[in-house]
Amino acid sequence: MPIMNMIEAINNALHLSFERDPDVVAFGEDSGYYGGVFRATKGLQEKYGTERCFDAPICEQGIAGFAFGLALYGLKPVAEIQFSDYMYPAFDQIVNEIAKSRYRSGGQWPVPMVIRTPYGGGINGGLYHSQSPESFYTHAPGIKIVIPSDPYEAKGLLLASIKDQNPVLFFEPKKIYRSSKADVPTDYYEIPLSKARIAKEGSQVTLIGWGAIHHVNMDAAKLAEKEGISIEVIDLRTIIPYDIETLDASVKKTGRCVIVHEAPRTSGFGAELSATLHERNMLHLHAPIQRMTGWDTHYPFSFDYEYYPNPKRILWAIKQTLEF
Amino acid sequence: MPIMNMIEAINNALHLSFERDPDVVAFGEDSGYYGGVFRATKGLQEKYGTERCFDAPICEQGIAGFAFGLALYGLKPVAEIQFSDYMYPAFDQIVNEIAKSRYRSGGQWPVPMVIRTPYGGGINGGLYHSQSPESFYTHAPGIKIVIPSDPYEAKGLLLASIKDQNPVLFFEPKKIYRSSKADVPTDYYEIPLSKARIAKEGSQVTLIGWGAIHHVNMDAAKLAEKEGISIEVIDLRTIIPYDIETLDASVKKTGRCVIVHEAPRTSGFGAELSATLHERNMLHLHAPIQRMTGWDTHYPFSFDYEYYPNPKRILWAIKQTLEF
Amino acid sequence: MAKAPKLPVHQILDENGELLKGASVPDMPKEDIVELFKTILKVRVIDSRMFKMQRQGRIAFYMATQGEEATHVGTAYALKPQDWMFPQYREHGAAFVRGLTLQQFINQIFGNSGDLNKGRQMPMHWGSRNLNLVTISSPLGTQIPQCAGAAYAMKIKKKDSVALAFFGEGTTSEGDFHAGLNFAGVYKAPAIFFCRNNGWAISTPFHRQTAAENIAVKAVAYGIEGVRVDGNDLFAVIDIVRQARERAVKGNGPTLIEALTYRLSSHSTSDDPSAYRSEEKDDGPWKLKEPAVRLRKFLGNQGLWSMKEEQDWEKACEKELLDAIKVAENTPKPEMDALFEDIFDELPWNLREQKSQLITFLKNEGKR
Amino acid sequence: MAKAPKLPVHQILDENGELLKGASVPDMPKEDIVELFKTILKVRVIDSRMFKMQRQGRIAFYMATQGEEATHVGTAYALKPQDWMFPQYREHGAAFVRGLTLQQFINQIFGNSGDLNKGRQMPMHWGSRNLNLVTISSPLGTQIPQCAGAAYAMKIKKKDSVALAFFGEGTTSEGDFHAGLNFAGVYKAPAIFFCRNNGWAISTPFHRQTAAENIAVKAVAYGIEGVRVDGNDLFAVIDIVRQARERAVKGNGPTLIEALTYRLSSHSTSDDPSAYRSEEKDDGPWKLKEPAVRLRKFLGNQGLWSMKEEQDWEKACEKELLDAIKVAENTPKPEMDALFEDIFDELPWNLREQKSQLITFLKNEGKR
Ligand SMILES: Cc1ncc(C[n+]2csc(CCOP(=O)(O)OP(=O)(O)O)c2C)c(N)n1
Ligand SMILES: Cc1ncc(C[n+]2csc(CCOP(=O)(O)OP(=O)(O)O)c2C)c(N)n1
Ligand SMILES: [Mg+2]
Ligand SMILES: [Mg+2]
Repeated sequence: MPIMNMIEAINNALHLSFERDPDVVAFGEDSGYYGGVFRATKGLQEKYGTERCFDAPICEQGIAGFAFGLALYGLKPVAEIQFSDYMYPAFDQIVNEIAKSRYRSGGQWPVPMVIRTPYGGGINGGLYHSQSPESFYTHAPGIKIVIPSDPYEAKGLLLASIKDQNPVLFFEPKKIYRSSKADVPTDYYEIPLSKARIAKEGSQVTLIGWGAIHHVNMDAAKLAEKEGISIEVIDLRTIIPYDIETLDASVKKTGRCVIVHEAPRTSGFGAELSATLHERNMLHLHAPIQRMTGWDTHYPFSFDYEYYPNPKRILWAIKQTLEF
Repeated sequence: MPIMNMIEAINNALHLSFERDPDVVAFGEDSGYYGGVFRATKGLQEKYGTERCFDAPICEQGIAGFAFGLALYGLKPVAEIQFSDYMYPAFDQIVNEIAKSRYRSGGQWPVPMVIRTPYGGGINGGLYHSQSPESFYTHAPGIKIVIPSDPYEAKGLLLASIKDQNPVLFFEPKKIYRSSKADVPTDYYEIPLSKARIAKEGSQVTLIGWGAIHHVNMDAAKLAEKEGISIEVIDLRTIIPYDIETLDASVKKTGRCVIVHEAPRTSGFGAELSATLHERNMLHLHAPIQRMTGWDTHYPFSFDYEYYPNPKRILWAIKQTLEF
Repeated sequence: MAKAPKLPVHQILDENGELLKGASVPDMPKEDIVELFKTILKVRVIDSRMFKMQRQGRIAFYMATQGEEATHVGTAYALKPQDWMFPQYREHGAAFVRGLTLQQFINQIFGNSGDLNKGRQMPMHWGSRNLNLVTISSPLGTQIPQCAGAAYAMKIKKKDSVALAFFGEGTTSEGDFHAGLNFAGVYKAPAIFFCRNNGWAISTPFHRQTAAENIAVKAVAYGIEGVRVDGNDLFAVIDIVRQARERAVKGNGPTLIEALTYRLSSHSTSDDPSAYRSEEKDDGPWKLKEPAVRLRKFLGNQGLWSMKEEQDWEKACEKELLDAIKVAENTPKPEMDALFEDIFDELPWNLREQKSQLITFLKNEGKR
Repeated sequence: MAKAPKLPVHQILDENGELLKGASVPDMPKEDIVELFKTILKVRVIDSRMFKMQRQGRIAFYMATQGEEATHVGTAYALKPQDWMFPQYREHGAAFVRGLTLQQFINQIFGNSGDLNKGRQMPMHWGSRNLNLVTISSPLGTQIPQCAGAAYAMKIKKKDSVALAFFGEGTTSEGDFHAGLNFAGVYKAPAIFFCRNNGWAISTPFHRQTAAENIAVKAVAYGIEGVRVDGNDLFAVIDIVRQARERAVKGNGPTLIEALTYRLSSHSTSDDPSAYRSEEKDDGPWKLKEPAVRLRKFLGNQGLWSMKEEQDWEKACEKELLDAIKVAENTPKPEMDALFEDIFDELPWNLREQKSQLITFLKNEGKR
């Protein structure tokens, strides 16, 4: 099995999809000839022609609306939004249209599609190249949200997303696009959506994260272990609809939970997880669920270190729950 | 003191602002000559001219962006989005621009403004005339969110919002635009932002809501009282930044809490409140905080009754927390 | 100096029902002309009855299309069944021409279990997958880039078909209008963008919507064809849409059509136009130009139509309508399951739980 | 048929530094021509040095404007100090002409405590309230309706000023472009929309951005003035912006200016243009047309400039720059307070709590 970085794994998944299904098309700003600014769609146009992989004008609302039309007609668009920070002009098309089409038409007009977009901080990108906006979309019923944490995951989850019968927002942790490497089979495989992954079993505290943060959580778990604390680390993978069974079971087992994400705390997805897990597992909890998150500020260029959750802070939160 | 409905109170507040401050301007789709489809801006153009109160082309992203420019230059725009369901095309201007301008410029370019918009269900409006999208905006630091529950509140909170030095989204519960009536002083007065209102004191369960739901909560409290249950009803008024002191104190006192909102449950603002109140008050809680909310669906035309929280359901949730 | 190109307004039938000099009726059987005229009359019968129904509180909401019927009736006729239409909301004539039954239309308004949308949307949000009528959604302009996408899909699938989006002149101000026309232009998608310029967007007149001379010139911004047509002239509409269709399927790119018409009705049942326009000054001149007047004269001159036939036809429409309303009123609302279905292809755990919670509530509330 | 109007490209100075027949230098002191030329050279010195700095890992990011300097240097010169500019990101020449100091510019790139933005944004996001330079933000096109709003505010406040937005041709595809120009058109706001058509939007060439013949014709869609200018001709740019300004302050409405130029540099330090364009075929012809070549010849012909002066000036610029960099590198980053300030005018409770939590963390991490 070759070792791939995340971009290579995503690119590989796209090539496989194009090969297997002639209805898959990919487009976005600079996605065609150039293969995308992160080169995720590299080689697709060369191999499959300008009809199936093409450049979009700079217009995110257009990209989302156009993808809607393609999906309605029965194609399977995999659209790229160049940075998730720039997805908001498409918010109406995503939240009012893509999310609602199946429902409002009584099931007549589903629009299965994938919108891929790089997200996240830790790269000195400042306000507009660091955002983790996944939580905004969690409040809109009708769209799935998937976030992979490494190349193997990225390929399997992307292939499952392309196969899925619903619209999927696929957020890619660009911080680890090239740094995360894994053995990735060249063949087609899917990782089922809505199944979380217990990356490390443990007994004292459940640690939940996704994307690039998952690795920070793993590091935090190592720090904790050095101090004799046993951590269960869960990579959520699918944010909506998420795997409540795995979370409930883990929290019931450990009685303690820390949720970590990059996005600002207020109304970040940690809030929903915390509220739901409290509601369902109160009697099993030895301490309130903690959130270790980005601050309630915008992403500050010169304070990347201060902003981004790190293993020591997560350890601090772990200890808080243990000492509660 | 005259009795006004909510539209009259809002209209009165706008007239007072126009009179006191020549920099206040109002605009939106049909806001000028006609005075708005709900007539909130009625009489402003007639009295103050087309320069200060005017119609906008049908373009919500334009309305928000244009308001940004007005505010930047020192005017105080009060823009109207005809229905909050149609605010999403402006999401980028609101979340990436209006919310971030002060911060990204090091404080050089604040954009104080008000965006008013009718919201909420219970009116047989279906998917696109019933939404309660406030929670989407709570995840964007830098914008205040205010929701009045009656005409007296609407006037005082709107005047405070217009005076405020920050961007404010002012969501108006259109379900009770005309049905809610109150004595409203004709003079200028402000109700301070970020102060919740204890509408009814009680000892056993804290009930939190805002907007039209506040009245449903009051009705639920009456039902509960008939069964000998003492409810403290809080009208949150300002959603961001909300009044944590009042909430903490109430929850500490009662040890039980139900949060009610119209929006879908997942990542509705109830999630943030629940998470935060659990984190801070776990040891005082006798039961997990309950959320009684809209379902995780779109707003269904033919199931308005089934969708909208009602007093009986709230009573049910109250009893759940009591019997926990 | 960027002068807008002067664009003539295509017209065939004048306001007196006479053919313009040198103009001829588009190639179509005479019976079809009668049929389309009858559809226009039927739409009027429906509009006026449904308006009253709303006033009586029997339906929640309604939007009439009085005066604008030729724009959509003609367009639908000019298209082929495999062509897709993305309506805005004021084009139910197109639905009937395409084959939506009156019962389906009325069921949608009632949101009952016979509604193809399962009762989920407000009145006037019809649509049918079988008929290639994309279900209407309220946010303005969103259908425009969607239409461009569907058209592009047809192109790369090498179909002999086009996608057409209807919208009002007010909607051209939305960013999505810009997006849709630009994408369609760049990809030469077989799309038709049909603007009903009916003079008003609720209370806002055309000249406060844009400073452009007209809507059709906006085509220049996207390198696509732009044409103007008398939207109250059924023949001219059919002709111009056929031309646009031809251009599209031949690979010559999209067309923006501006159809000049007038919203004789109020915006919707929620609207009171007397607050912002004068019946005499604003509406008056347009009442003389409306499509039914012209067609009635034209068909009368040809001996194809009489007032007697009109009265009979209107009576028949009225009866069909009242029957459909009765059926709709007696059709139960959708099963409660419909509240939770179709968010995704399958019910996720949260909706399963919420559904059983609602069942508990409804029992508790004596509703089940 | 909606034919786009033919718009001439305004030009004064040809590629050999000669005035076109019948053309004359805009009314301005000779020293100002020299000054502007020197600014162009200075921008080049900065661009090439900062590019290298990024390669050395000393700064995070950079965007050069090589070949396009005349567009913004000329524009800023044609405006008055009370006029507002909303830049996109590739117009730092305008900042220097307006009075932003090199030190301020460099401090912004370093995000240090001397940065007017308090270190909050990536490099190339300068701005200064004092200088009426609206702080840059990354999302493309958002500044366009904002500029319309500011211009309208000037109009109703009866100021003798205009608001100008810069943007690239790629950005004209955004919905916000449509919004901004349409609003400005309807309200006749004293706005100028200045498009640098530099041929490329990252890897996307103009003809894949829009099927329109050019950008200026898009003015027709908004009923506003649209003009084209040789963006590599400093004099023509000054002339055309002055005309647009005149029009605006006289109440004759906004102008869309399309300046034809070329992005000789890569898009940014993250970009590799060799993957999508040919230096020889694509860039080659434009190297001959770039603004400095022309001005150098023109000034040389007039005896106003020599190669010796150029070398001295470049050396002086280099020195000033290195000094500024040294200062910037030695200026500490902003106080941690700056992370939490300016979300609102006052710190709300959650930020107060979070700030004290961060202080705990930093102590714990040995960072404080
Ligand atoms: C995005 C959005 N903004 C606002 C509205 C509210 N609204 C409904 S219809 C309408 C006027 C539309 O005018 P036009 O496009 O000219 O169509 P017409 O009603 O004249 O047929 C408005 C503003 C909406 N439905 N969607
Ligand atoms: C809303 C948004 N979408 C995408 C981007 C990413 N992006 C940054 S610059 C750029 C190209 C802009 O091209 P153009 O407007 O022609 O300006 P130029 O770089 O040529 O000066 C893109 C796509 C962005 N910054 N904002
Ligand atoms: Mg209209
Ligand atoms: Mg460009």
